[in-house]
Amino acid sequence: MNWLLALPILLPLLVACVTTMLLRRRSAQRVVSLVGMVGQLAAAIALLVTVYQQGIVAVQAGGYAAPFGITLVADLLAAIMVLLAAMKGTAVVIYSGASIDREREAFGYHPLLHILMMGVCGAFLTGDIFNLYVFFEVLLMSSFVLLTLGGERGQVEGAIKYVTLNLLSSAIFLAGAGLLYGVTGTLNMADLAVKLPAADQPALATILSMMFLVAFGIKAAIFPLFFWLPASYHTPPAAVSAIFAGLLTKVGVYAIIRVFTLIFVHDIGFTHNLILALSALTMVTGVLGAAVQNEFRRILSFHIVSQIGYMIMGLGMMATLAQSDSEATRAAVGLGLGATVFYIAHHIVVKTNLFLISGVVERLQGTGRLQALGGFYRAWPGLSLLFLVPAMSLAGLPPLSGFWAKFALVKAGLQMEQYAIVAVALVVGLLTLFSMTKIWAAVFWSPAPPQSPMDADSAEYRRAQQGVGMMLAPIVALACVTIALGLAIGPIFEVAMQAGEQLMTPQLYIDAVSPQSAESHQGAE
Amino acid sequence: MMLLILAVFLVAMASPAVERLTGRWAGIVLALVPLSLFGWFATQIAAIQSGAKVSQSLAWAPALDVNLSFHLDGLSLLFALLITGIGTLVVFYAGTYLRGHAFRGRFFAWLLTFMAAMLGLVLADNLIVMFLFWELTSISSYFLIGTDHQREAARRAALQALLVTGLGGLAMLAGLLLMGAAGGSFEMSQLLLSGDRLREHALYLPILLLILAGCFTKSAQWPFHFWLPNAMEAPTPVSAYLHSSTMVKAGIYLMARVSPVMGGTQWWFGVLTVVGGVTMLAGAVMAIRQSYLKRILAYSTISALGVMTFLLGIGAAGAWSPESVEPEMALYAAQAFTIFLLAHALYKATLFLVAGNVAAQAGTADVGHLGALARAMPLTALAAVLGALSMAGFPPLFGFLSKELLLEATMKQPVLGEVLTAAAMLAGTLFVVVSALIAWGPFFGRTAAATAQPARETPLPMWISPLLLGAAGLVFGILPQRIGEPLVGPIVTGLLGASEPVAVHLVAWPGFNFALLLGLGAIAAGLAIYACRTRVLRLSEPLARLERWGPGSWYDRALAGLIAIGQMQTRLLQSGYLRNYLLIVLITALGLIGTAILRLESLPIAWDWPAADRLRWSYEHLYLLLTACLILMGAAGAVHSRSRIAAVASLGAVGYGVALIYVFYGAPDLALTQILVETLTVLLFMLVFYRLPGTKQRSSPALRLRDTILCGTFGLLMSVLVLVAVNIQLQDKISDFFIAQSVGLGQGRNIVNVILVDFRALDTLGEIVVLSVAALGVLALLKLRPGREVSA
Amino acid sequence: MKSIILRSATRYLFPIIALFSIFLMLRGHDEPGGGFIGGLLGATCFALYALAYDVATARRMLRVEEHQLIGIGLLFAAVAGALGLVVGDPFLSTYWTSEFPVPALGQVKLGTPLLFDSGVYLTVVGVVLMIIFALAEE
Amino acid sequence: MEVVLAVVIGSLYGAGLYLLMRRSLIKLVIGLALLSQAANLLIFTAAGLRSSQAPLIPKGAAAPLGEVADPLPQALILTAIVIGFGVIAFTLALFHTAYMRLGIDDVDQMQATDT
Repeated sequence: MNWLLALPILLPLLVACVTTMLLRRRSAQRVVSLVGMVGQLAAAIALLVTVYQQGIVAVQAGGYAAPFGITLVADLLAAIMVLLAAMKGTAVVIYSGASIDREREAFGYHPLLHILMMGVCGAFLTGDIFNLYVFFEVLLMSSFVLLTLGGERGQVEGAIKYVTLNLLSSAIFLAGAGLLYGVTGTLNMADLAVKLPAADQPALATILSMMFLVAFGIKAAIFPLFFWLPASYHTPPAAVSAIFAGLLTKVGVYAIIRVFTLIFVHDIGFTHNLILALSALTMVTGVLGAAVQNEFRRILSFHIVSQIGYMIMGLGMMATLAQSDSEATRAAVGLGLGATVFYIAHHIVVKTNLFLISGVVERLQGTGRLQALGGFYRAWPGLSLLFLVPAMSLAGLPPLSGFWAKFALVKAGLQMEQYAIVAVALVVGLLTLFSMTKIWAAVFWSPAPPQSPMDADSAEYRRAQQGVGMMLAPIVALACVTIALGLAIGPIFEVAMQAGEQLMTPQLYIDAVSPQSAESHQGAE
Repeated sequence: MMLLILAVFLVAMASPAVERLTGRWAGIVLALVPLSLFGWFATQIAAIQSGAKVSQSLAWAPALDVNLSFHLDGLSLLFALLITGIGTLVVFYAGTYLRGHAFRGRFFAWLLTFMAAMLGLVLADNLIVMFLFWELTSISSYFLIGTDHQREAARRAALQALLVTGLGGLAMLAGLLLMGAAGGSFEMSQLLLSGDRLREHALYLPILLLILAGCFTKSAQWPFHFWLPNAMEAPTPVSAYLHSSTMVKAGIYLMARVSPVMGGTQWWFGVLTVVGGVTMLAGAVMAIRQSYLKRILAYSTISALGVMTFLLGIGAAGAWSPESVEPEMALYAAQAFTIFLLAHALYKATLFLVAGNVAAQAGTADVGHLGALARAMPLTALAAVLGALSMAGFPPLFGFLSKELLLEATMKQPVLGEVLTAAAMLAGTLFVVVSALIAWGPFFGRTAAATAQPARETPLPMWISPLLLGAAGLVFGILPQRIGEPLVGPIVTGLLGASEPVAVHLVAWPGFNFALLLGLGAIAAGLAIYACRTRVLRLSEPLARLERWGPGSWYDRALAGLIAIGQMQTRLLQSGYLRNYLLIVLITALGLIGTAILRLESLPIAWDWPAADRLRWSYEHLYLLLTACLILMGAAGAVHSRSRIAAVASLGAVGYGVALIYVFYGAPDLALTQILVETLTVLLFMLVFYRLPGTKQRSSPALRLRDTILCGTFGLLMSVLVLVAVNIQLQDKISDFFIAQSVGLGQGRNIVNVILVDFRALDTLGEIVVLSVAALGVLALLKLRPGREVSA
Repeated sequence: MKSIILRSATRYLFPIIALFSIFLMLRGHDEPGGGFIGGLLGATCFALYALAYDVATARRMLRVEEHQLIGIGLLFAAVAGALGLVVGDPFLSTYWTSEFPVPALGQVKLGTPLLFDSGVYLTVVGVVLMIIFALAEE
Repeated sequence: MEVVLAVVIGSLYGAGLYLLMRRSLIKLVIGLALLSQAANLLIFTAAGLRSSQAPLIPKGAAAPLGEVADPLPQALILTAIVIGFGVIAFTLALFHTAYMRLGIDDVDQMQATDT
């Protein structure tokens, strides 16, 4: 048990140390990096299987009892996220084998990738609010460096906005954690869930929840706080923006879900309705932004923002518990949260795939601007089909995973009579379809522009072509995962529903973390 | 049934390979698949007629009430036969029509995917599975319309079709979900048994309107019809198959499927009859105004779909005035609907394929330039005549029977009977004009202008398909009883929701009655209008202007509006100014925390500045006050300083002041670290600032004032929060454990270091990782320049 | 900056500061000090060399590449944490040897946190030197 | 005395944010430094200043004599200071490269990646 929870954090650190030593030898670095990532994937699968069988698993780092030492907890949501992170990491490592240039690898591309993985897995598994801050800083710092690795103009400019806004968010997060410790005197999240209501300061608790909402909102890029994302995500190489797209914002979303289902559940009427409103605004602004861009990866960046609106929509719909706490509402909220978990899984796979494909298109055509692209349907039928799978899944076309995710959210929303948000979700789904077909029409269907290197068998085009084989392997794998998620929806959604149930009843989390505080809690009931 | 659909999907995926292998014979090889399906469904006719239940079910996602359940009954059988029958001929026809086309393999792939999806749609019993196939038909129609995607017009038409049907589809998804929840089950078979439960439900009207939105967009009813004429950009086999006989009828199918449970109310009668009627007339009028063959057929298809919706509507007239209804009025409407559906599918597919032949051979599809093709293309001309006669409703053909029943159904209407009959008459007349335009003009009319190249008869597969369909129309017309009746009976029973099978007797020659007279009158009027059609075109000029402001333009305006809003919003929010981003983040933070504070009834702040002996108190804390002043001056210096050195110096002052505070409140480790870190930071600042320019005052005073106010309030907010937190202190802090166990468990006397290295070692581990990444980052930033040769 | 006084001063100051920084690190568990403070101080003495002479000589004094130093430091910390896992205890659990007399210092006991702290020390030295040398070479 | 510290924290936060919104890179990074100082001071004060006795245990004793300052926030702040140092060092290098690469110091002119 101890191994399972420590490995996702320790393994990337060890691989990072080794690859830092091997900075000079490129091929050795790649082998170690790939082996490390595959090991991470195996560990993540083992963790998910154990958590699925035995329920929430908790280990105290250093062997000190629950609220005092740092606890590592894996409930189904965290285990699923770790698995998705590992899967993405493997895909990106294979992809970057062919697409990352020599200089970047000489300056620590692989160690940074693994430290980012350590930060992300640490954030998913930690059960301590300050430790979450530290792991956030780990993944933020490695994302700063990965973003600026290579030092091109666009990267540096995008990085300035990215760094400033994220550091502001860290300062607010630190202040929030400090105040939380000041009021409750504990840092362990499970203990907080017990002590914060005990302090019976609902108004102060709401203020703190707002601070955390702002801090995590900037990291998760929700409505008024997402400006850094479209400004910086399209500047680094495709492999880097692929790993960013699938992970960084999802850690923010995970943090919001964790905090607003475990700690700040006292004033659901206000906080969660606010989240619902923000989710609607995020969806709309994101997709409107995407509809007007005309560069491949900028459209995808704006889509990340819009899709995050869907993810926190499920959480926001918990607000209906404030009005009617009937059995039907609880079942619908459970379905909503299950749908959110499934949506996150679906989106990570699809979004990474789309960014990887944009990388291949850019490598073959030299640019990402839609006007200068075209003719891929004729020249590269395989790539067109590979693009279709994630694009149509993102747009919500059945029977792919995107449809089921939106369908479950809409079904839960209708059961809870949240008609406004359901209407917004459906319309935004259509606008997503519009911008996806915009890419399809411009990149694949429209005829190749005259001067494009596409058909000319120039040496440069042939050189670009030979690396593409290795880049297509992860794309095919991720496309298969999307199709598998879509077709085998039955059992997979069962797991998501179980994760939703665990989020619905925080008591499960608290009992798993500190068994003896469970008795005290029962005693206090 | 499930296996059949799966088989067609697999063949669809394999068809690019099959097409490359079989080359010329691809059309025939691939046509075998729908043919075998047609055969299987034909064997089911007897079973269905005897009322046997054919259904399969497989659990797929129980948590979402979704299971793969399929059910075959009269209505779905007729549709299945249509899909596979016409499908066989279309695939056979397309084999030669598209010979030499670059993407013929992918065309077959999407065509067969569409066929499988359409089959799935009509056979599905679970509402969600039906919606799944519904969306698949939309996406496959997108790819089929965009077959020759090099043309901008084809891409735009494909997108328009996808968005309009997509919007309707999403509305319908919400409607289906509500219906499933209201009706208690997501299986259509159970829903049909729930009787009046849906009709009386509170949400009946929203459910009805949402589902009808889906049906009307798919079946191109009046406000949403504009995508169908544009969809004619697709190659002719697609138009013949999708946009005339199968896909556009999906909406009609769903309305027919749902009518026993949702139909029969005043809303149902009103909406369907009005929309159906308007579509019927508008489509017919616009059809005669067109000059291209395929667009004429497209508008006449819209009009035909209007007729079917109209028939479904008037079937529910009983609800309007229950007392004066004659029992067999609903029966007549259901019969008319079924016969019209079958007849229209046959003759419209024929005429589309004929149009394809004409366009292929004569090089142009403009009716004005075509003439006297009969001699060159006798067989196509024969098929054209058969199709046109059936459309116009001449006696021996099946179309005649459907027009008869249509007129009888409208005459028997208790309410507004005369108006409805007049509308049906007008539509019939315009149908005659259209059939004359298509069959008489191009084939038998005088040669208006020289055609591009000498037309000669199309190869075998291209004339055999329309001929077969035309002949089927003739055979059904002559012997409706033996062939039509086993199919029509089960459907009519289903439509009326009757428990025991309804006897249906169709006769080729219903004898002289008022309906026959009306029919002949319509034919005569139609031929008259055709004769003087140039004058009629001038008369209907104002209508054309109306068309320009019609729904087609609403779609373009909506799209342009969407883009405009998007641009405005992006310019406003994603402005590129970092300070605007920070401003918005700050305002959001203030807004959120502010609203939370307003909900705070009492602000628990203890004001511990003793009023009595302030002087003694301040003496005691003299050092603290001095350090506080030092920090405040440092902060002010950093804000207002002109030179970089002064700014860095004031930053240093703040750092050392904070170190002093740590010293005052018993934190030696902290103070040491703070001093060392502060020294290093100032050193780094000096190294970097050496090269950056001086700080010029850039922003306007008004801007600076606004920023000061906002930041001031945020600072005030933070101070208030600190004071509130200080006053609400729970007693048992976890640090008591660390103080007690530091020597015992941690074996160290410096509690802070024991916590750092032992109790919370994970924090420190993360911390040194951050440090090493920062170092790597600095190295990469300073050493790695694009283009500069790296001395690695 | 290349004044003789500074150069000779650094040559004598270097061993004293280095010794003091290691002393600070070792006593960290019982008295104010610890890995960070020791590391920062350790880095300043090499920085002094970079200031007095030039970065090349400072690197030669260091005798090992900075990024190697960071790698080793991280490895020490990770290994100190992972020891617990090998034995089956949770991650980052600590173990102490019993007290044993050492001629000059009296009773001394070694433990995994000490290894962890030395890992921190090495990493901090490596980090600060990498930053200062990179900026100084600019 | 919490009031005095609260005022200091408030003014540091205000100054930090004000500097963050200025247009020159230098003021931006000084603002970030001030923000991290303010956050550290906030944790220190919010935890309650019970006593000014350093959290050390005298030689041979099992527990500290009398009331001791809260060691946990001190450990947290130590971590936060070191992380802050790493981040500020990186930001400095970033702004240095930005100035070298883009040649402009004014943040308002950096809009290429947005519009």
